[in-house]
Amino acid sequence: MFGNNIGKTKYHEVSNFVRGDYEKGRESGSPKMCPSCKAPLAEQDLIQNFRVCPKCQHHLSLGAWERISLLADEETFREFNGDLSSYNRLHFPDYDEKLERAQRESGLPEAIVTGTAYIEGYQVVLGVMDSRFMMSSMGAIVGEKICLAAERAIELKWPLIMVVASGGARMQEGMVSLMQMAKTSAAIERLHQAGVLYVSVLTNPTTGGVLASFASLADIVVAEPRALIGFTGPRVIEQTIKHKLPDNFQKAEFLLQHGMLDLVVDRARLKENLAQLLRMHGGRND
Amino acid sequence: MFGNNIGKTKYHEVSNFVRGDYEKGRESGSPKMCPSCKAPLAEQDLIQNFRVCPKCQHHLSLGAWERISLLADEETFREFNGDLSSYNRLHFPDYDEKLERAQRESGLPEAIVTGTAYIEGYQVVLGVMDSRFMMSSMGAIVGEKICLAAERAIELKWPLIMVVASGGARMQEGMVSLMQMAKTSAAIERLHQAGVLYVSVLTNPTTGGVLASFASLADIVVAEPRALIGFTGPRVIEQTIKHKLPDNFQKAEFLLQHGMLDLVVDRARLKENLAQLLRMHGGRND
Amino acid sequence: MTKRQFDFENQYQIMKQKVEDLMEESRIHNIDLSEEIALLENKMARIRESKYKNLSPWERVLLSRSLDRPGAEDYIGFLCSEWIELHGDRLFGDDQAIIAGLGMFHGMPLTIVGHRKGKTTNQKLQYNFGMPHPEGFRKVMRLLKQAEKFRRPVLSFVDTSGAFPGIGAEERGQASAIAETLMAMVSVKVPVISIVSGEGGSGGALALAVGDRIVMLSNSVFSVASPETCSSILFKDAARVEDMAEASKLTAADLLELELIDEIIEEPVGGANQDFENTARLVEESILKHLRDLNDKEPDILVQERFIKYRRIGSIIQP
Amino acid sequence: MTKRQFDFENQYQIMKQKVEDLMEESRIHNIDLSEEIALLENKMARIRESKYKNLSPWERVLLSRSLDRPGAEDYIGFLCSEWIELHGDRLFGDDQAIIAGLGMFHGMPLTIVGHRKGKTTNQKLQYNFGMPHPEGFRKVMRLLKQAEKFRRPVLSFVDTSGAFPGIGAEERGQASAIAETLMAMVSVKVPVISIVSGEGGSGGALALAVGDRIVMLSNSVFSVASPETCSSILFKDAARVEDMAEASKLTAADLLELELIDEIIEEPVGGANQDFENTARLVEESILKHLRDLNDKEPDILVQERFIKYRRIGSIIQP
Ligand SMILES: [Zn+2]
Ligand SMILES: [Zn+2]
Repeated sequence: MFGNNIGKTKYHEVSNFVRGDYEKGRESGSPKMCPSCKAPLAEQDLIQNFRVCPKCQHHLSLGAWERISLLADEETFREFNGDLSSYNRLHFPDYDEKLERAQRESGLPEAIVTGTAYIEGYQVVLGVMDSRFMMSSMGAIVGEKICLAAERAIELKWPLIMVVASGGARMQEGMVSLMQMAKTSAAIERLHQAGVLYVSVLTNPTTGGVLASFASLADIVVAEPRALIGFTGPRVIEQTIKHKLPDNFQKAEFLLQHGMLDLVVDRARLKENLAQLLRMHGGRND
Repeated sequence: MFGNNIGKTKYHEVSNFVRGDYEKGRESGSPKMCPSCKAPLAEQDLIQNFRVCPKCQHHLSLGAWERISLLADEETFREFNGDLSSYNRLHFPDYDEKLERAQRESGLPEAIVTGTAYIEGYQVVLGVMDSRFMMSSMGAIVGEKICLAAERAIELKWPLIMVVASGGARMQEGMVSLMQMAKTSAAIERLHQAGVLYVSVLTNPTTGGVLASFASLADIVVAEPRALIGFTGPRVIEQTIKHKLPDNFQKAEFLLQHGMLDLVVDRARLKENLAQLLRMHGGRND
Repeated sequence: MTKRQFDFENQYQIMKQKVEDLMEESRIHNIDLSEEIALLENKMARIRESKYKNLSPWERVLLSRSLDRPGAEDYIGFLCSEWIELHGDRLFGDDQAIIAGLGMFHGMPLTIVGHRKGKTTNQKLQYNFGMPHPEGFRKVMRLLKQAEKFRRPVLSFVDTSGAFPGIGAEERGQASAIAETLMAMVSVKVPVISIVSGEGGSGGALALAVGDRIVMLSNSVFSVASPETCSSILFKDAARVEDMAEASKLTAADLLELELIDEIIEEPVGGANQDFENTARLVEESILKHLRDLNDKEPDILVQERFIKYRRIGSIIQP
Repeated sequence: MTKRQFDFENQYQIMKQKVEDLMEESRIHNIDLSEEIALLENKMARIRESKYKNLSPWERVLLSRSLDRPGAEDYIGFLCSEWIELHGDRLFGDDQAIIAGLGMFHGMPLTIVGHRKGKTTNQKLQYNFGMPHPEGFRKVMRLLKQAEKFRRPVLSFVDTSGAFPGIGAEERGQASAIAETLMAMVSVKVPVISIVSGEGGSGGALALAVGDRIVMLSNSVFSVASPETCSSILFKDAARVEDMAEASKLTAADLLELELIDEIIEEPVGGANQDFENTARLVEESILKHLRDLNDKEPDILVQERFIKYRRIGSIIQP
């Protein structure tokens, strides 16, 4: 009767997921042990479990293409604007090198991948941020790709799903970066006007100007368990207030309690929960 | 340069007010001493000061017609719907007697007086509640007169000023009374749609269903100093939580601090502050 | 002494048990009383039926408050093939006294909100006995906006003794939250159907009850103040609760006569408390019927008719 | 050592005092140095003028943060014949880090909002050094709605080191409040003019700066993060603040070149800090000019143009 038993599911159900080209998605550097429970982690187990610790369910970071494999039905993801990459428009020291290294290490031109996809048969526009790329900070091109995705969603009348991770603004792009907050918020405002569904999925970590713009403006805001979500990072707050913060501060569960989230969803359940939300919003399942 | 030095004015400036037929407004029962500072009060001083204690500035209750004399320019108030009065529609025990006594003692047909007026030359629709009439509880006729006033304001495109005092719903009218909350809120919603200014002035006490409907829905919410303003009365809260409440709890200044009010205004300054608000909203001063 | 619990059903069950004991006894002793016992049982059933048809207003108050009274979660579970609870007001907290989310009803997505009292002690504490804070009302407003964006009808379940009387609730604007919810409800451009399923207490109940249709279960009540409050405030006499329940006209039948509600769903014998399935089926039919009616209307007409519905209550003008 | 205070003006005043002492001395001793001293004073004035024309980005950062920098209250006092401060978010509190209200400007009512840092120690504490909590942003949103209802242009003053980094601010949704303010600002159907009068720091500044026109005083700055933050985060080296102030392109001149702002108001010699009246007069002229421009536009066109203004920043498409 009830489709909603979020948070109660054991992870082994992941075997039901469609895998697609997930096996190729080995690009995430894998720690030797779980950062949470210190259990040793085998690469194969991690891939199997979409980078969730099989022992304590700690959700490790997922690369953009891994995430797409997790969410999109097999072979349905069509990237757009995949050729866009950033340049050092302010001639900011070291930015060229950092961009180059990020591209080399992640294999991505920028910190976000956008495209169209099907999720359990429902058409969506999907954007996925990848924190390996300069902590997925939002420069002009990240902002641009988000706006273009929102505009594609409006054009197609397909829901927009944004899987978010970010350290905030990209300081190396100065005010051009800050202004992406206004620009993406404006694009989302148009999406709301057009009556198009927008779901954001906040993953670890989602902070700063990204949280304080498009990521918080979704109709439904979902987060992964224990994800750090906050405007100001905990270290800066600790420096300001000069004492230590409680362990759960700015964690997904904390935000849920404080009214900032709709749902906290295990990675194993994410796809089916998104599909349910799409169905509830009249998504077409052809 | 600044017109806004609210709360800093000594009361003796009241001598500048236009008096109108205020001298007739002796109907409020006058205590022999100030309930706040216990200073003896002479009737003449009270009238002179619009029922503000000359010693401690405590604001005593003001009758509807006294309030109108305080606010409306001389001879400008034109009452409408002054003939409406309530009847015991549910045949509720003792209600007939209570209505009759309230009418006799207050000289009013119901707990609210509505009409058009000028305030420093600005046209307004003005409603004033009188707590001597069954604690100015909101039955069908009080709700009706509020709606009719709002509708007159829409029709004339004149701002609506509601001077509120109330113990809440009128229990003797059962659900008909409760439904006035929905009815008045609906009328105010139309006022907002029509772009008409609405200012509410909360006086001691403003509680229950009146605060939880039209009184809180104004563009600008003003209160008199130290007025008790709350949804649930302090006694009921004390019974529930089983300890005493701080002295300033639910006082106007407390609500201002908690973001629920725009301004706390001394009675001596009320007329000029309302006039200023009217001017700021393009009020016509002919 | 005034009763403080609805105990008829309990007494009835004890009686019934005694009759069964008697039957057992007679069988052991081989005395054939079957005919007499059948008559007895028949009579008892008729008494029960008649009792439930003729509950006093105060008894209905007690029944509506009973722990076994089905709540929003129960109806949602029965009515919806899928359900997602959504959380938070995006301002301060997530008030669990109000359940809110999306439900799939006969293939149609609905925004559903309702008071939630809880059954176990833990739940009752967690849900604050169904008494909302401002956050609850603000969660409702947030979902009303989305209902409008997605043109999704709204279904509400009303069952609360009232908004919570506490310091935090007052500090964070209980009155303002209720007032704004009333205004949001009355102007939302989608159909709103309100089911008063239990205890409709004061402004905290009304905030969720401003529907295009107000439907009451026959043993639910809706009042401006509880009979206890009326008798202690108006008569300084806590013993007058039964009088007050009568005088306040808080039963579904009274409120229909006063034209304040639109429909009564007659609960089966034993009430929704004893026969949830049949009650829920009637609720389902009622919602379907009203949705059919309301879904066809242009949004502007819908809102205009809703405005008139409330504007005319206790009005001197007849629009 | 990197300077942490703008001290040129102080040094200049000390020098000036010394010259005056010399003049006095020479008068006493009846030695006529007036010609030489006039030359000296002339030279000094030119040095001062040149200094203020050629302040380094970091010096502008310091100047924009100086205690004697005029703030929103000062401009409001100069510009408005009447002023009413309005309070509260109707949700939780009244954040005094943001001043908000109605001002009469050349006979035209405006909604005015701005950061407020305070001058005295008491004020600074009361206004939280101009660092808003979510309540501040929600107060702004409330007034934006009213501005729209009454078709009143909005004027904002930007001067904050940023939104407050604290537990309560995070608990009550600092990010969500800023995001929603950005969305409200960018879509409000009345003209919005933003004056960056002091320190424009990060998202907490931007939330009040999404105008149809962004006007910067020549010694104000606007940056995604303070030079201190940039140097410590990007280079783990607090000493690189001057580099970072340069590299971040945070001065009015840099931002105009980047087409991120619309106009620079050239402050008189000594800056707004030393010559408030003349600065304020220039601000007044600028606002008048932009209001004349914007007031004529249809609301839909206004909002469309504002959308494009922000949509094109760092965009691959040129609408
Ligand atoms: Zn682990
Ligand atoms: Zn006194």
